[in-house]
Amino acid sequence: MIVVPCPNCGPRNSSDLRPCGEITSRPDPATASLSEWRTYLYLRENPAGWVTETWYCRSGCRRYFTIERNTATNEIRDSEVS
Amino acid sequence: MPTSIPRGCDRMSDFKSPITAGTVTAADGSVAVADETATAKVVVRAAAGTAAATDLGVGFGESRLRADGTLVCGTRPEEWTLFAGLERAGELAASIDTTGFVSVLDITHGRAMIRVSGPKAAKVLEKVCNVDLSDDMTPDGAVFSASVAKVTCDLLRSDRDGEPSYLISCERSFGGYLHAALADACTEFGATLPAGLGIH
Amino acid sequence: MSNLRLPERPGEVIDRGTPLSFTWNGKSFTGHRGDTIASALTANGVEVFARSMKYKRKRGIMTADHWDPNLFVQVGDEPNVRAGSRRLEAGMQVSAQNVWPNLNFDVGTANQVVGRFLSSGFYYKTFMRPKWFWHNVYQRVLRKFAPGGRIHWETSTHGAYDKRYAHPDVLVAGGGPAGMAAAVSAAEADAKVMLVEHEPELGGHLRWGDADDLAALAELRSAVDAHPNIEVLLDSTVTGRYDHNWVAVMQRSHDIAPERLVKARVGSLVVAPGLIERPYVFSGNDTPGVMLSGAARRLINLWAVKPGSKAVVLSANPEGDAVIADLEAAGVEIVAALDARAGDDIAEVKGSGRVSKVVLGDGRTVDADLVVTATGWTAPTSLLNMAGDRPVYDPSAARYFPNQVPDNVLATGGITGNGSTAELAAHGTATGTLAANRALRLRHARRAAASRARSPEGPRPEVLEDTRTPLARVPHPECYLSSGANAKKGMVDYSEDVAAKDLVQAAGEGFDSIELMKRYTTVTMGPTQGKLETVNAAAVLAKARQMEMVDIGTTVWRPPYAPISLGALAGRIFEPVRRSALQDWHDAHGAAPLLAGQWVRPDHYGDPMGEALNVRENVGIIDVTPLGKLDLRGPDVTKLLELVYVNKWQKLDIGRVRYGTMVAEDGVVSDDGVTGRLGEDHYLMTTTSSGAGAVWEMLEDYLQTYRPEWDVHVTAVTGGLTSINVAGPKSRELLLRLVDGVDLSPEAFPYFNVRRGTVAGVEDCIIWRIGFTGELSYEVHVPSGHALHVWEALLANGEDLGIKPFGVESQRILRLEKGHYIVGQDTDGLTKAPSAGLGGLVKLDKPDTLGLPELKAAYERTDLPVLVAVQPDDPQLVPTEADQIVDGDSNRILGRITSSRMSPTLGRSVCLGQVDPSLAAAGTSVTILLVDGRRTTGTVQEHHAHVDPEGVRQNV
Amino acid sequence: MAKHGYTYSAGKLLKHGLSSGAWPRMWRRPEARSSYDVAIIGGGLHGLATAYYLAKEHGITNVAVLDKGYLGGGGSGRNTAIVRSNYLTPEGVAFYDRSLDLYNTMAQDLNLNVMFSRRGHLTLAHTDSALRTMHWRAEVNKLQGIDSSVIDEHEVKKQAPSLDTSKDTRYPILGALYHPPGGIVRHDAVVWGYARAADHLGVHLLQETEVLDILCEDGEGPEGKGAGGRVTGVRTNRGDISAPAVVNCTAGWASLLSNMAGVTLPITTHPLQAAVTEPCKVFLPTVVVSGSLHVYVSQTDRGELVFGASVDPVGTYRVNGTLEFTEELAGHVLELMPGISKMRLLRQWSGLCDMTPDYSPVMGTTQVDGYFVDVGWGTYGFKAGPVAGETMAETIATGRDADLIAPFHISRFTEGDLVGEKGAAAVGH
Repeated sequence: MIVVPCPNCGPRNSSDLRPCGEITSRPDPATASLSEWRTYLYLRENPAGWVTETWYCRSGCRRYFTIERNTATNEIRDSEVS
Repeated sequence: MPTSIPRGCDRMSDFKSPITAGTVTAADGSVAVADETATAKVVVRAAAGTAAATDLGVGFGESRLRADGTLVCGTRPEEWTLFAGLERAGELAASIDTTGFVSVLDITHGRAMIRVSGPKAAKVLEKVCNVDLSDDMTPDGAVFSASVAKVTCDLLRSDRDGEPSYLISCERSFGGYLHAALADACTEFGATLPAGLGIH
Repeated sequence: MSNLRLPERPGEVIDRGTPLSFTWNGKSFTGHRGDTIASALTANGVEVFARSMKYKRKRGIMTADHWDPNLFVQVGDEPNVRAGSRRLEAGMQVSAQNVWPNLNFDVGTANQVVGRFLSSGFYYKTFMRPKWFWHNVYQRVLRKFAPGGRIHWETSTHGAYDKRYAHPDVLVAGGGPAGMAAAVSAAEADAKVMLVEHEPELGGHLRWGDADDLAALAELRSAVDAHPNIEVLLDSTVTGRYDHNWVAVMQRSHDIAPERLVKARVGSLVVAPGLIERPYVFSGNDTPGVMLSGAARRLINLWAVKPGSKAVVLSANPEGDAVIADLEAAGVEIVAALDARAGDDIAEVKGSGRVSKVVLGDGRTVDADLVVTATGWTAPTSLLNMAGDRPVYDPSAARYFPNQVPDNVLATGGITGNGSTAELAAHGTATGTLAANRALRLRHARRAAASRARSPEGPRPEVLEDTRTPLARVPHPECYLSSGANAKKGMVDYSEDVAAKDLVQAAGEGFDSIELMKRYTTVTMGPTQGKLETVNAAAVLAKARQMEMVDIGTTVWRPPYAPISLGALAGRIFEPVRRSALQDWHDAHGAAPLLAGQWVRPDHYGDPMGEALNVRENVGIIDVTPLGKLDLRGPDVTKLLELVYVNKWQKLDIGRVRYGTMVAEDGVVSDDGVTGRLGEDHYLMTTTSSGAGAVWEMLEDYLQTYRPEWDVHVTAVTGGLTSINVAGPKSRELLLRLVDGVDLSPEAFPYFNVRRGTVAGVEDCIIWRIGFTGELSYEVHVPSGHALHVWEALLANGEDLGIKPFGVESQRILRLEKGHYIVGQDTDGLTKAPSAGLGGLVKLDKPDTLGLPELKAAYERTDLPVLVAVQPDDPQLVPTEADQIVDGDSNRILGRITSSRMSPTLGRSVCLGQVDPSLAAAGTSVTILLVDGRRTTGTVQEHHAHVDPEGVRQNV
Repeated sequence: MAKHGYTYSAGKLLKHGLSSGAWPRMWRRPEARSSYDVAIIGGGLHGLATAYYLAKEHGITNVAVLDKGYLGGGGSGRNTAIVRSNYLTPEGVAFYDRSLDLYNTMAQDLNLNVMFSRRGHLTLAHTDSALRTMHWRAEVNKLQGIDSSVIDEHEVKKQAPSLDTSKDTRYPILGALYHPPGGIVRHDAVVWGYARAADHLGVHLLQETEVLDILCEDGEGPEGKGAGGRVTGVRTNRGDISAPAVVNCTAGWASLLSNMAGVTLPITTHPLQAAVTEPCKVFLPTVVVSGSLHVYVSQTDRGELVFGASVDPVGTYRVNGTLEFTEELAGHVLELMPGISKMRLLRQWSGLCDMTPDYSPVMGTTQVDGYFVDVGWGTYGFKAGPVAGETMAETIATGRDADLIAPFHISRFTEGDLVGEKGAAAVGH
């Protein structure tokens, strides 16, 4: 049970939040080609190291926020609370 | 045609809580779990800088008791919940300055509310809630949301007469379950459950 | 049986005034309070406790503690009880468990004779031909040999287990001298401390030590007891350390439960487990009467039990020297005191059922009934492993030491080095201070970060440097494998019956890394999980490969450190249940409960077909509260609706309602519902019951991360509004009797409109003219505190109209008659919008909507399946949902039935199904494969609706 | 069987028992060559099976299998060893059915007893919708000749008497999908069987050889990687190895390796955890799976219960496991079998799963010539190992995607249709 530092609620157990994965950038759906769109939908860098990811504070403030987490160690960058 | 049309529905006396069991108390009085659903609850969403946000006067995580007896809780960023006597819901809602991007919603019927109080209140809660309830992390007046027995709840530490006390509110439909789960947590401290009340 | 109880010992833990009677294999015995099962039986002269797993060898006491591999017994209906640590209780029914037919005679001993053929992995190399032999014979025999206790199904159930959370600044794992000292110093530095001790008392090895040890123990104990900041958990084990110092503690013998799991978020974890004594590998080393020095000392000093009468002692360290003194004090004759440091050795032990002769390293053979070895230590680095450490072997001290641990984990005591009690305590004290400093710095940061917390007073504590003087590493001989000629017959893993020779063989076959060797031989995989055997296994491998121990590595110690009952892990099982304000009424009126996600719902009240027909003929009411309801406010709601629904949402007048379908970004149908406009900037959205939570989170996601500039407030109001659908040709007539403030006439309140009004005297109700049943119907949303009043008023006032409540099953029938699809039933994880028959609803010319590129692509395709209504040609035949639609007599799949019911309205079966586009045209005959293998035919209908396709009934 | 192999038999066991003579090595520790025809990254079940079938079926023996650790140290040794073929989609059924066939004869084919225990596989349904999905699977299965049917709770009780099939539980058992051919296999033995057989056919098994880079030329990306390029070899911690064909069989680490070739995958890595109890006398004859309760369980012939669940929600390369996994697992198992609450959990462990959006693998050729993938197995890798090896070997040998794996080509994520296995995959073990 890792500790996720919610910018509002402070350090919280990860079970209180929902992980939303690697941060993605949504292309303009009006102009995006199907291939660009599917790259956004499906392809992921999936690094073993630092990744910027989104979390949703489901049991707390109900805010989406991003953190930087090292997927090889679960260390969270610049967080002194976890 | 029917003989009578029950037009009368008294807001106060006809109000039904989802919690049907009475207060559960430890034999030595060290903890009690009581239904306080019959409370007016109004949620205010107000962007920073609006008059409403300024008037409410407390930040996220804090609470204060207004002179008129209304409890104002900073439930989330840019979100407040106001509690008062059941009859005051309309008045509470009307008291908010809605200039700017502000919404006011009466959630009296949408939330069940339970008070856990007594010297062992924190001991009971720490069986079902993973948040650190020590005095420095969660002092009197602290407002937070957390999972309690796997239900997302809004919590307020609201001590009475120097005795720890927590007000816990959840989505109404979970009310009966949550009350049973909290009552069950009291059994370690000597509470006896009323017949039929249990989590299994 | 003899009485081996000694006169009173200074440190004994038994209460001689409280005898406890119990049974062992059906015979009555007496022990004392404070005894373990094993100490009580040993005091009564019992020597054999179990049979080994593979060869069924007799086994006796070995370590006399929790890790003893030979002391697994059945106690009542509890299997695999550790007799070495489980305290005796009056009336316990204890029995040997891995025996057949009994402990003294076990037919499996035949395996000893053929043992030479049962080498490592022998089963991989045979029983391959003929194939049936493996399945039908050998596998069954193998199962008969499964070790372990027995489940008593007639009495066993998930009983009273429990859990709690804790947030100590410092958690000390291990209550020996270093751990106690660490707890005290951390508490004195203002940290909240939890001190966890595996045994029933604090003290560690001091408890079975000499007078000086006992005096030091008393002093340390009183310091712990005196400090209010220390919570002591005895008979409790730290079983795991997980990321971010999430620590599991299993607390045994708590009043509320036999085992309670404490989950602690710990600032600093102090690991002070001491050391585990290591067995010595020689031929016969598993004969009853061979035990470790710790076992002998514990038996004598804690429980006042004489472990034998004539002893051979092999000592490589001061603890081994101390055992000689204890044995002599207990009246045991020392036949040979062998000093491993001087090159003495044990070559072989002989005896069956009990040691009888010992062949010494110098070739002499002596008579003895007890062999005590003190040949070194295993550092239980499990918790450090879990914190990422890979301990390193030090050949000069003949054991592993911690290497690199994260800042929030600190090791102290014997696991880090040797020392006098004072030195161990001093190291503990320094460690406790350091642990407190780190934990309080963390607490300071956490307080500053949490909005609810009181702001920290004063500055953050300065970082305290780690200036601890490391404990010494006293030289110790590397005693692993005896020099005796038959030494490789000696056991390395007692619980798995793996001998040294098995490991040598495995290495020769290519299983020459410790992990592969483990998997091939199962060494370290038994119930002791390597605590006794892992270092010996590495030593044997090193010798076989002629490598240094340092280069061998060890297997990874995985959690839990000590096994935890499933009951304790489960604790009380919390399964939240949601109930509408009317569910009590449904229960009281005979509704069959339906579990739908977390909700309990009325499935029907006894006659779903009749209830459905009543809706067509009169009026029915159904509780549809679980329907997701989201209150949307703000000037930008329309933009949000445009984004998340496939259709257009401009120009929805106040009081109007529109149906919308949602697709995900991949174009797959994800949810649907209606949304009504209640005010200028105020909408109410409904979602499916199961999708309510996900839709809410999805709206917040796009509002917060994609369009933060939009002003929309989303509030979930599902449970606050009890939703009652009033459906049927007489629904208007009924509502006319109860509704105030709303003109219910069809002109003033047409289909797909919404109004606010008073129902049965309840203000602030929302009335929708919508429905899923195809009838004239109104959905009334009532503030839930008054819902029962409205429900009962509807029933009372509709009595003369023939009103009946109906449940979910009737609603399923009615909606299927109308051809309304259900997301997730008639659609699946690949159903894109065109397949659902949304036709013109989807607007591809919007600038932005979820999944737009996928929608555009989908609409260009002609090969996607199509949702159609199907009627079986045999009207009385109701296909099973998910029956496949196939290509004639072939097995080619062309679709499937997604919904199927008997229609009470039409008196025939009606279906929805997904079919290949070639079958989608009205009038097409399709072949349906039934569950029983028969094939039948059905006809594709022109409309989804089987009943009233023009929608006349709902529009009246 | 093999060119220079050593055949195991009862007779050999007798001979070695009497003489106490040493058994031969199961595989060599060869020195690496500077070039191979095929370099397979990942010495687990898939990599070894691919090597074996390349050598056996296609005569391609100049093959290296490279592993950064020891053979079978990844998912192959960490799964719960369940095999079955009752998938939801026709593509899936055909594929796993072939795999089950290969498991059936594996002991004889590889001359190593992999201890296939064909004991039946129950997928419990606790809701109407689950029951509907079971029917769907059963019907698709039957049409493809797979023994699979829906049974009611009474029949469930007969198959697994320890289950609580009463009606008053929170999640009553309404029925189950029953699949008699399913069962469990000794997973390590499968790895060793393929390793031994491949070694005997001349394949080089290079343990402790970590691939640091995949070497490419002519591609549109940096260093000649990416679409349009071709593979020339791999860089390892023991030097460069040239190879015109490089195969990625690295499961949880698939993305890291594939990024080295400039091919981004539709994969995220999540741990899948498992646990085992202390042994008790055998009482559970079948494999039991509950999708709603996110748990699957079987009892080994040694009496241990082996448990698994669904993948962890938080993506990570950590394999140290979590406490919450064991808590949820125990809670769910006790809902199914309240009688075992006194059994103790002995050990937990974790493996890495390469999860795809449609719970189906990514197999075959890629946009980089000579770079093949056999990844995206998620939680199904063990079941598929033999057939994955067979079809990948065919694909590598012919340069053309084998028919059985054509639906799993990487291009479906940019051009075509996803495979519909996700519908039944909540916990599809």
